[in-house]
Amino acid sequence: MAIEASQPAASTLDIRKTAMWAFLASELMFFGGLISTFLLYRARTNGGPGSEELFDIPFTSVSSFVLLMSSLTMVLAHNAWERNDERQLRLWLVATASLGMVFLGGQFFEFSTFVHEGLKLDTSPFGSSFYLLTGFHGAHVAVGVLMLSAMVIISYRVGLTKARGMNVELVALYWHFVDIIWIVIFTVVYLLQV
Amino acid sequence: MATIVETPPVSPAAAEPKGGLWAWVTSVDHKKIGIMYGIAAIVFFVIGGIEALFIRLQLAVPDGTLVSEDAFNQLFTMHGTTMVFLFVMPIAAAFGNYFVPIMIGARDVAFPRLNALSFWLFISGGVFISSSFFLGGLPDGAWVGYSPLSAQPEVIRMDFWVLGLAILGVASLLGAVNFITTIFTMRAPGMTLFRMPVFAWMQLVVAFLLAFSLPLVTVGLFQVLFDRNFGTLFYDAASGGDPILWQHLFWLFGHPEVYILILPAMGIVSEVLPTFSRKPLFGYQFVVFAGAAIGFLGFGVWAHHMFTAGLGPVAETAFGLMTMTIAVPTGIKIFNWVGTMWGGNISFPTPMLFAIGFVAMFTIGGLSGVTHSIVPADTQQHDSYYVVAHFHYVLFGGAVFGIFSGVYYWFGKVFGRQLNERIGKLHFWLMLIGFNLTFAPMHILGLNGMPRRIATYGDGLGWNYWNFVATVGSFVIALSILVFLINAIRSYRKGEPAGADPWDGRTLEWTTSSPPANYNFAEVPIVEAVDDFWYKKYGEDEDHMPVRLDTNPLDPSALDDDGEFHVHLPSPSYFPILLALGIVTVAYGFLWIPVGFAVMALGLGIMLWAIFGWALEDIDHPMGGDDGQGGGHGDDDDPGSEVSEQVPAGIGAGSGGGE
Amino acid sequence: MKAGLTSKLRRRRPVLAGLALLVLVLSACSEDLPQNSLAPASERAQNIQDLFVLTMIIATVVFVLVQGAIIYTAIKFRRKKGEEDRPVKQIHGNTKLEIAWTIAPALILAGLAVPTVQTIFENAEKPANALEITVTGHQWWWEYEYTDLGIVTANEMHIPVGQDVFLTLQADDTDVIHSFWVPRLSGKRDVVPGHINTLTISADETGLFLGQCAEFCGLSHANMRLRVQAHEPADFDAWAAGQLAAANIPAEGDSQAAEGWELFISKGCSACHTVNGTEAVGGGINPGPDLTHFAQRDTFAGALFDRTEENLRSWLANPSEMKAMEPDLNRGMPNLGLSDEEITALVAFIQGLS
Amino acid sequence: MTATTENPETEEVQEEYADHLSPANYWGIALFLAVVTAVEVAITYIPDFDGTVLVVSLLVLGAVKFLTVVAFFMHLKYEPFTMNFMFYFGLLGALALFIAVLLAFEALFDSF
Repeated sequence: MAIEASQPAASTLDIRKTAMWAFLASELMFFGGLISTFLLYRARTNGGPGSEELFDIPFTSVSSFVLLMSSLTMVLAHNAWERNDERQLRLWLVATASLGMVFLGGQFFEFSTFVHEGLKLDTSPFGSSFYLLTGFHGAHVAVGVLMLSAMVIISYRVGLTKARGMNVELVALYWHFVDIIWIVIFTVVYLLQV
Repeated sequence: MATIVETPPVSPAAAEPKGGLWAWVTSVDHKKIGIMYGIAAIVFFVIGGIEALFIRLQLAVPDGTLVSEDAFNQLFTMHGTTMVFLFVMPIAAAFGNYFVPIMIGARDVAFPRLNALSFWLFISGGVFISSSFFLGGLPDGAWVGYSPLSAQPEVIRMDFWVLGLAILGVASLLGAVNFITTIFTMRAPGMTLFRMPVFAWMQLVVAFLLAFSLPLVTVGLFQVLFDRNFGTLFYDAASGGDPILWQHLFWLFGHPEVYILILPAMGIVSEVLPTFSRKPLFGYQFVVFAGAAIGFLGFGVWAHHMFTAGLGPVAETAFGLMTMTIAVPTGIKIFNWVGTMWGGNISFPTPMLFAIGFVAMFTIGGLSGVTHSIVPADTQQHDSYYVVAHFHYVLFGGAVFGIFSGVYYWFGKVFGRQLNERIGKLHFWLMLIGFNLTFAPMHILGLNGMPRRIATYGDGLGWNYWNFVATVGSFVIALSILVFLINAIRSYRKGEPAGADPWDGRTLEWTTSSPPANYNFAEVPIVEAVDDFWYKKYGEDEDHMPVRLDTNPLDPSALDDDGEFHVHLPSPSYFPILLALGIVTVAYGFLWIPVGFAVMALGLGIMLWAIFGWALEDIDHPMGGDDGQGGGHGDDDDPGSEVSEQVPAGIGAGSGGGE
Repeated sequence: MKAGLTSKLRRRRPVLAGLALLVLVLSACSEDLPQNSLAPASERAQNIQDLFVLTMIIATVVFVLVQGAIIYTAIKFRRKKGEEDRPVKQIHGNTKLEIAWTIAPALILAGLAVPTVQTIFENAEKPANALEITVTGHQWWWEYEYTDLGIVTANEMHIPVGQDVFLTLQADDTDVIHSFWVPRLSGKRDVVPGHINTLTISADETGLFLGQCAEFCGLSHANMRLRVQAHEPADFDAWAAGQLAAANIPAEGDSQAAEGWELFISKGCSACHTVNGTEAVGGGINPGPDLTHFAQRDTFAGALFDRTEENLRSWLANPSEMKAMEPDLNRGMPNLGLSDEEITALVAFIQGLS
Repeated sequence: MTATTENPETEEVQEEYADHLSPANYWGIALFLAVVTAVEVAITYIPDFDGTVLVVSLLVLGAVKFLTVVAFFMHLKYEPFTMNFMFYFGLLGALALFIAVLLAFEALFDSF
């Protein structure tokens, strides 16, 4: 039958990675909206403190670096998973989750200092948009940490061999996405505003 | 998830085709979910219609006193919200769910449980918003929820609206991701993108529009929600907030939304016209590209909803011109539809009547749309009844006529019995007359200076006559809907059996039995052309005349011999509905903080239970359906098991076959 | 016989439909249309009208062509008795045609674009030596401040014929979005908290021009009407002079008006309503119209009611019953629980504010 | 064919790019990213290096980091066209839309 002729190469698309990328594309729009809201309100401090007074670039640089490195540990975990190296996989997963938690700790510290210095959710449009943006990013990081922890548990319970679906891959994609969003936030929201 | 190892001949869900209530609630079968979407949408359609009748009765005479201003504002807000988010979108999802997988030769969508979650979230959101009726009044900030009006925190009503829309947004987003994945990865062998039925194409475009536009309004919704509840200042002009930002965020979503509503109907019509003209769709690729172009341009014209907001002449010019360009691909579609009928052997059963009605009525809406792109003229038409007339010609004359065309076209395939033709024709003519009687006068009213969303109007403004006519018309429409409901119930009971291929159809769904077996295809079809089924039935001689081939290309499931087909299907799951329940519980709790914290905790508990249950249903794939809420980040992982068995399909290797 | 009749009717169906339509349209007896955007009474409104008519002509042509094509096709190629399987040529498309009907509309639209852009910029220009009025939208009434003349009034705008009037549109920060629309004088323009919009209107003829708020602004959106009275320049100056005169405050005494004036202060009316040159400074968190020359107006409450004795009485008795408002949310006139005597006195007073 | 045929292609694809990059590569990329970040921070402290120059260079450096992570850590470079299309389409779309919005507010160029 002439199917071979009329039938091009079968779809090489992995179903769940395709879904993940579609979802991440949609998330780009979400953070795009939050970031541009911040850019619109960046100078509207309503008498409250503004970015110049508040932002502590050295501190934020460190936490940015932490998140950046968590991407490294994540990709190493993914690499270990592809090599079916369960031990390495767990190691790097734990490392990634820990770095994520360090970042969250840093964000918590930053928020509390800002609040202490007089920038609250209801201080100014600047404050509102800053907290909404960084808050939603933080929420994404937290969700990522949860997923990573889940992966570790699974890994101990049943193992995460290649045959067992592609969860490491999906979590990795999600985690890196959270990282690239922070790359943008760090540049546009922090560095460009001081 | 049933493991792949020992596969029952036919999975539990498959065992009972109809099944009891539980079978429906836990179903992950795209066809069952599609039917549920359809029925729920029709119910909301009736509700929204009743709201519309109240509106028309109030406006039938000047200084109407049937309802109070307060009630009126609730009525038109919910009429818009219901029709857009709870009728047209879900019923398009109903057709998409039921037919896209079959049309592309798949056995289900990529993520069946995620699909069920989308549906139950839609139900939750719809019930959530509507329940405000018993809890302090329906939302009353208009369906566009303009801030700062919607951010005025006195009444709880707009919280229902904001949270409800957020939930519906998540539902649609998950659905969109699901459909993108399904169409990209699960097409049958040989079903290249350019052999897909136009309906599947339009659903793909819609899925992308949803994926890219919903997050934008979600941002705005969160801002309003926080303004109302946590004292943020996004829309508080007193402290430097800017109400116009909401209009941008809303219309960045809201305009693509218009195409989200109309493109599925265009897809349906593009299937119906060829079938009943016994000719292929004229300019298949152009119709597809035009659809994609409409979707793409749809993102560039949002500000034409803001021509009176004071954007300044430069922006107004830019968006005016962008808006004009949309008329071009729209025209292409209309011309191609006429070209499809041209030279055909045209029969006029009800689906065809509605399809032609669509083309005719939508053309009117398109033309009045052009007058909106003429910015100065729009400053007169904006927020007047002229606009109301325009978008009803697009969304009623367009979307709704297209939808009913689909209902009459596919009813037999879905329920095994055809809708009655005589009653159907009565339905069509009543609706066509009632529709024009209602909305054509609104053009005049708007140009005569009647603003929309007014609960009363003074006598002596010259609006009395046409308002009365419109009210009469609206009841003719109501009558036509009644006729339809009677027809549907009657035909479902004792309509004439449809058979596999009642219309001598062109696309894969007609190769299956009516209703299709729950595994859709006993043998995954191998596709060689656009309108593959037609070309398996008919050849073409040298002067392009169709020649009946003596083949029987029906799927074995449609044939009499009921053989055992070893098809593994995803087993039912009650975790999707549980997760939806948890999310909506959290939403209810949110409304009555701090007391609500207890409720929210309960909801979170349910959510966790659902998520872990979901995950552990298939130990291979933990943390299923993670965080459905929030920005709508539900990176779900449905087991690959039921999908990996799908025979992979060709990916867009260019030129459509068949030509 | 009966069958014959029905078949005759069936054949005549289009004719009957046409007749029905004709009757429908004709019986739209020419009521007068004070808010008709198609009856422009100003240069800018005329520009818009011309543009709209041009578009409509083109649209009508396209409409006739497309609908004609649909109907013609449906009739000419309809399936007749017994040709269920009449084979028809399987045409898949025609690239030339596609290109044609892609380019043709594009050209038409390009043609339309030129005058459109011109008009956009023309209507946006700030006119020279215009009368300047600052319009403030409130839930649910309009406030006008003649910046050069120092006049403040509400709902009823008075303008000289033939002179451009440059409106500065604004709303209080705590208010919502409204839209100023007098169809015969110009298109509408939104009134947005935190934004300053502008709009130029003018009237080529004397007379009364009606309008109303066109952006949904909450409970009483429908009752936020306005009117523009165009005078000959001389009459306008007379009106302005009248507005600038001192408020007519009754002298001490036991006249009802005097009693009303005391109530006006004691009942707290003066907290929201201004009466120029008196202790009634108004403003406040829930500002009401300036009443300095209330008796010079024809209407009140968002140009909703005629300024008649009984209207005013029932208004003072229970405002929210006459016009939906939310005084408890500082939107609109509260019910002060006045006795009949008090009402009589207050009405006497405000009716005296000529 | 029967319905329960496994999908061999998918597996192959995974193998295909599994060993595109070694851990060593990843460390290298991470080092590169760290350096870029350091440069970003550093230039904000150079006194007479500001204004448009600073803004542009910061945006460029940020974009470099962004794309590096996407291409290599997320392997998008090695994924089929469809995934690249979806992501970059969304990315460009987001950029275009929000530049337009900020322009409409005349708030784009004073954003930095």
